[in-house]
Amino acid sequence: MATVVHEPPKMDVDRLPGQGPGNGGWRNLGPASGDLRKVKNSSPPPASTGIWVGLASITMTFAAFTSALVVRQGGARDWQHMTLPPILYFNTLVIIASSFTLEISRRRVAAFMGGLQERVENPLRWLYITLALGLLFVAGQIFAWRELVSQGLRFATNISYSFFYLLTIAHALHVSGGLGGLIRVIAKFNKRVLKRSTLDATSRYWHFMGVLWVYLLVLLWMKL
Amino acid sequence: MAKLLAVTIIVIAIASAVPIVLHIWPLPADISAHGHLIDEQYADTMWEAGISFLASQILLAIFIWKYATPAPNATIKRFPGGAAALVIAAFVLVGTEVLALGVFGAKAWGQAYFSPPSADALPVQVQAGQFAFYFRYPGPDGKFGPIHANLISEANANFYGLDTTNDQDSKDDIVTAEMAIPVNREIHLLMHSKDLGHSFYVPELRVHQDFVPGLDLSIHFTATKTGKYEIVCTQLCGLGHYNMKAYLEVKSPEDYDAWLKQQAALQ
Amino acid sequence: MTRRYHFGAVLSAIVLLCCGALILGQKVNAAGEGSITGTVKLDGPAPHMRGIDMSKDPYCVKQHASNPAHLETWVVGSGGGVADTVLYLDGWSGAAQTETSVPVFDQKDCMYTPHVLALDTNQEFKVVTSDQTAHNIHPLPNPMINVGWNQSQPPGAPPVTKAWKNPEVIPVQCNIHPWMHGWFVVVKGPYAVSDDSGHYTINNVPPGSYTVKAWHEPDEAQTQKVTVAAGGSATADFTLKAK
Amino acid sequence: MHDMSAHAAQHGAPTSFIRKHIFSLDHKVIGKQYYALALVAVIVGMVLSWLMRLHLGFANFAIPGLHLLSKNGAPGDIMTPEYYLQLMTMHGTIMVFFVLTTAPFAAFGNFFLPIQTGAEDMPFPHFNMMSFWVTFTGFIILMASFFVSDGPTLGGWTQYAPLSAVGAVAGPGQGTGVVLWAFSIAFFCVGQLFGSLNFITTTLDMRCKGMSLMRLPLSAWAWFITSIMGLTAFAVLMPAAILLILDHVAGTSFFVASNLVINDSLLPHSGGSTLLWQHLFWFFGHPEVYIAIIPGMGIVSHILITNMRRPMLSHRVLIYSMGALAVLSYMVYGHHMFVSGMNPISSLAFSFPTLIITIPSTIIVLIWLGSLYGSKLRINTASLFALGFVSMFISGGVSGFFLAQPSIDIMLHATYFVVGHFHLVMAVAAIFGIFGGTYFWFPKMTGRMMNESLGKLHFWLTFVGTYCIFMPFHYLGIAGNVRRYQAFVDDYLIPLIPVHKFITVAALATGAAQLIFIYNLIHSRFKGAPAPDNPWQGTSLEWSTATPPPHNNFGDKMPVVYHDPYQYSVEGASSDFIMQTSSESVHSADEEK
Repeated sequence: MATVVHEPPKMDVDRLPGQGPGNGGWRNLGPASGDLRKVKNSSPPPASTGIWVGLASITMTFAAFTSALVVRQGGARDWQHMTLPPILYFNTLVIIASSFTLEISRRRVAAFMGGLQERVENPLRWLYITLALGLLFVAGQIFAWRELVSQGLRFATNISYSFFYLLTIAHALHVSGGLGGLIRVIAKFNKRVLKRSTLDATSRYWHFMGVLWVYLLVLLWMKL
Repeated sequence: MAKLLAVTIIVIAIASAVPIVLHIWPLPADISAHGHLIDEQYADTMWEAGISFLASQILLAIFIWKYATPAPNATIKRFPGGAAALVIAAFVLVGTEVLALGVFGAKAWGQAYFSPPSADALPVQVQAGQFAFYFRYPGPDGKFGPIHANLISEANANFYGLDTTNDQDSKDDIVTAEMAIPVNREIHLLMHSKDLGHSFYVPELRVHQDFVPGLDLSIHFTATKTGKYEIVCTQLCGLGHYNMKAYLEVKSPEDYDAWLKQQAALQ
Repeated sequence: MTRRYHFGAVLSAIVLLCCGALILGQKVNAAGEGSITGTVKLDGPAPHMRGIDMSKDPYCVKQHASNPAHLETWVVGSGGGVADTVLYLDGWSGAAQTETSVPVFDQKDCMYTPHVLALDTNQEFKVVTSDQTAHNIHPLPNPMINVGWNQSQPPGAPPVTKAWKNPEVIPVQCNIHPWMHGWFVVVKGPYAVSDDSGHYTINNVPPGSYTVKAWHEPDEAQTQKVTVAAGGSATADFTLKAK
Repeated sequence: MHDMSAHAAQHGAPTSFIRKHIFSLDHKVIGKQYYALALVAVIVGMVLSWLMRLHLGFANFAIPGLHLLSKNGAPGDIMTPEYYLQLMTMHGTIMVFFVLTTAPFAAFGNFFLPIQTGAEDMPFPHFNMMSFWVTFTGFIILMASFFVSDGPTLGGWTQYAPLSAVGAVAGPGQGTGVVLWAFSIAFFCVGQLFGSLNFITTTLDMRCKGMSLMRLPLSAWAWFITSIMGLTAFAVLMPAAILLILDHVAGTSFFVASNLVINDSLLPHSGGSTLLWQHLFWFFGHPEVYIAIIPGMGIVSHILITNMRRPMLSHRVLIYSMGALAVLSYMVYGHHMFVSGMNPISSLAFSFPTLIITIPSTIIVLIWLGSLYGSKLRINTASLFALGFVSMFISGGVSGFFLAQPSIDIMLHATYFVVGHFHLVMAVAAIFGIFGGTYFWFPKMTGRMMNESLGKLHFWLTFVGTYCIFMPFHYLGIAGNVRRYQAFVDDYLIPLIPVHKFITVAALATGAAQLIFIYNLIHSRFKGAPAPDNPWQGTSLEWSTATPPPHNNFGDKMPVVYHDPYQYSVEGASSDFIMQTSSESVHSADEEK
């Protein structure tokens, strides 16, 4: 969405340990001659690599669920395709909106950190809005489950409902993890100890949750 | 100690090969029409695997013998050709080897699985359940009656859940606890599982197929030697898995007909 | 010293008195109890019982070399008497557990002996094996009523002692030998099982009016009302129909 | 998401006992914790295998005191059929998950990957700590299933549905036992996902100055490749375990087909897919085999190089071959299902990559052999075990030729041939890697040397013993001996029982030899000779720091790497090895080749 603003590289060959992440990293291809002058001095902060690794494993998990759904839907005659509760479409809007608000707050935090923005309230407000939207999404999902249960459509009613509950609950749990991350970001920002890499990683995770939700919605809505 | 290790490796390698070379525990004798393809494939693979096994173990032993505890002024020697030669060797030797095995193996596999059963193949149904096989012959009408899962009752010996009062096709079905087949006649085996995953394995017949609950599969084979063999389950199905078996009797056509009549009388 | 002797003597006397009272009391009670007897017969000819092919286990085949095994759904004796019918008192409201003996459920020659085992609630019974092949005992009660189990008994294993908490008709099967099929009929109060000639006697029935219920597999049940006098005997004969 | 990287560098050495030894953030302590877990698990697994072998070799043999383990499972000390299967399932699960995955990958990887990359710690130490404790919880849950009323599950470590999914009606342990098993596996997966996350990020982002990817030692490469596999494989097994749990507790039908009848009663499920479980399981299961063995390859290469005093013929080819194994392992999983009712054409499609996977395996073996040629091989316990690994890997590997072909698999599927194959190539070979790694790295991990004489005795008994156990498995399989049988009642199997007796005796003897190792481990931990910093004259970073390494691995000065990892016997150099941190300028033919 936007350019990632890296922290300025810091490098000291003889630095003492305990003062930041490793000096090497995957960009640090050392020359054979042992001449270290050409060596690049920084690697991306581990959080930004780590988040991609984490997202990869979440992707694999949902890919496994997807393949189970495809096999189960295609192979059996007992699949009763379900009608999604309408609130899900509202929830979709909420989670997409939250991605935009998070992106706005990310930029404002960056501006604040870069000294371009003086007032802390401005980025903080957008973080709170994102958090509220996230909570609203989870509440909306809970509302959808309750609505289905009140109609007698439970986990084991039909395999399509099993998959619906399974996927939405798994997603909601992951979103809750993201909410935890957001709260952490807000707390750190309030204490002025927030790092850019934390903010970037959290926002990537959050955007991923939005994309994942849209994917799941289409998957559950489609009849294969 | 290095020399001892080298000797041990060679002794183990040769000792491992002895029972194979002497055929102490061979494949069970083949009684099927298609089995020779599998056996040939097995023999070819045994040659290639055996040579690879002995050659690499002996090389390992020789190198250990020769290069352990070198003289103090010894220098490192490079393997002639280096890594490139080895990579090429692996690709060429093993590559052709596995390609050949793959292609010929595909033929043997295709023989067993890709050809449809002939039109006059004798249909026999086998049902697997915890922990016994039951077989069904269609009787004079040549048709199997439908299975009603809710009627299955081992207590009443209605192993297939047949409704003999209402289903016309079921009336003459013959259900047996052992399997008899005529020799030199193709059998079309229809496989049905009553409860869990099981398997149908007759080593002599070179036949091995899992039962998949909810999915009825079929295989076909021809037995070429009369005799009594065992059908065993190879898919873990519970505590009685080890004792899940049935006898297979390959009979002459006359004996088979007599047997079938006798079984029909017992229904 | 003497005081101690006195104390001992008094204590012994009290104990003796108590025991005597208990024994006497029981005798008095037993004298008041009656019994219900009768015969269970089958209406019509005995149904054909299919033979059992045990060929999967050569041990079982050997055991039945001289007496071929067949289903035991209807075991009909001479004169049409039906065995393995459970007779009990419907709606028993007496003592919680009247039967205290420990009956044996034997796995013999790859069949169950007896084919039907009647039990009082919480009455212990022993499952034993006389065979040189492993069996598994797998009763399948309704999980809402009783707790099921599934346990193997290899040759030489000690007996399994179990009991059922609630009244229920529970089928039991050996999965290793799927033709092995039997029943645990768990009832409340006194019961009897008809013998090969169809006779039965329910003992220890206190005087009063009862509904005698006859149960025969798979789900045949008939009732009769009888009145038992103190120390007397009532009769209830049943005639079942094979379905 | 969670920025703990700052913490990685900032956390000072903890002082309290709990923070230092139990809930430690230090990758070295976590590595040792994993090693201890694997040690406990392997002892449990080995005892289970003794009981199984006793029962197989001597049918209805009363094992004194067995009824104390399970009243229902061993009435009168005689093992029941279900108890055999329960022990077998637990043996498989414990060994595959809690030994073969934790010891070479999680234990050694945790301890040495950060050191070999020149990092102060893993980037996310809290995740690392959770990784161990979640795995540990999984182990406890699995052990708990021994104590539920009808015992642990009997479904085998592959836990095929619907046997695993229909509940207690299918057999003892198939109710609560399976649910506990599945929870244990789900926990284990989460733990290993956390671990993999750390391993990958450490390798990519935490390397010290001058440490290019190709300068990483082979062991570090093996852990890196394994962690990528772990990330994808465990992320698939976990959802499969969740679906299995739901079939039990929520009454869903993911894996249970319609109209199944057990004990004359119709099961209340419909429409589930049996093969779905197999596909999900083996998509994890086959990579898992390589997750167990690739770290062993890396460790063994590392040990061999140090003791051959020369680098491998090609550093890169070994790395690429291990990478190829990893990639191919995802494309071959169907060879476990040749006769499972999968489309016969897909069987062929799975057969070819399976055969092709022999090429990278062969390359690896040939590189080892070719590097042995003309080397200056030193014989010590570690190198003996490494050479034993090579021998085992060859023996177990060639039987793969048979099992890769669906036509021959008709004969050998689910027989002892398969059991012999995977025990040699995956279990015993990996265990040899673990032993080798232990004898090699024990000085660095504890600061004390292990006893070499006892170590060599242990090697000889184990090497000969394992061949005596597992070679006959192949013969049994060729004769058609089906696996997972608790007794051999089939007429054609009865003549094979003497072979089983031989295997049982060999297994008991080999098992007893492991007591020497355990004694050596414990004795050397407290009474061993103090270890120097670089006892084997190695070159990689773990040998350039103190023994045992300080809390932040390298003391007050971060290492700078000037060389490829294995500069041994370099002509014109001041000694026969040049440490990676040495700034000595040399001309090496092998550098960056």
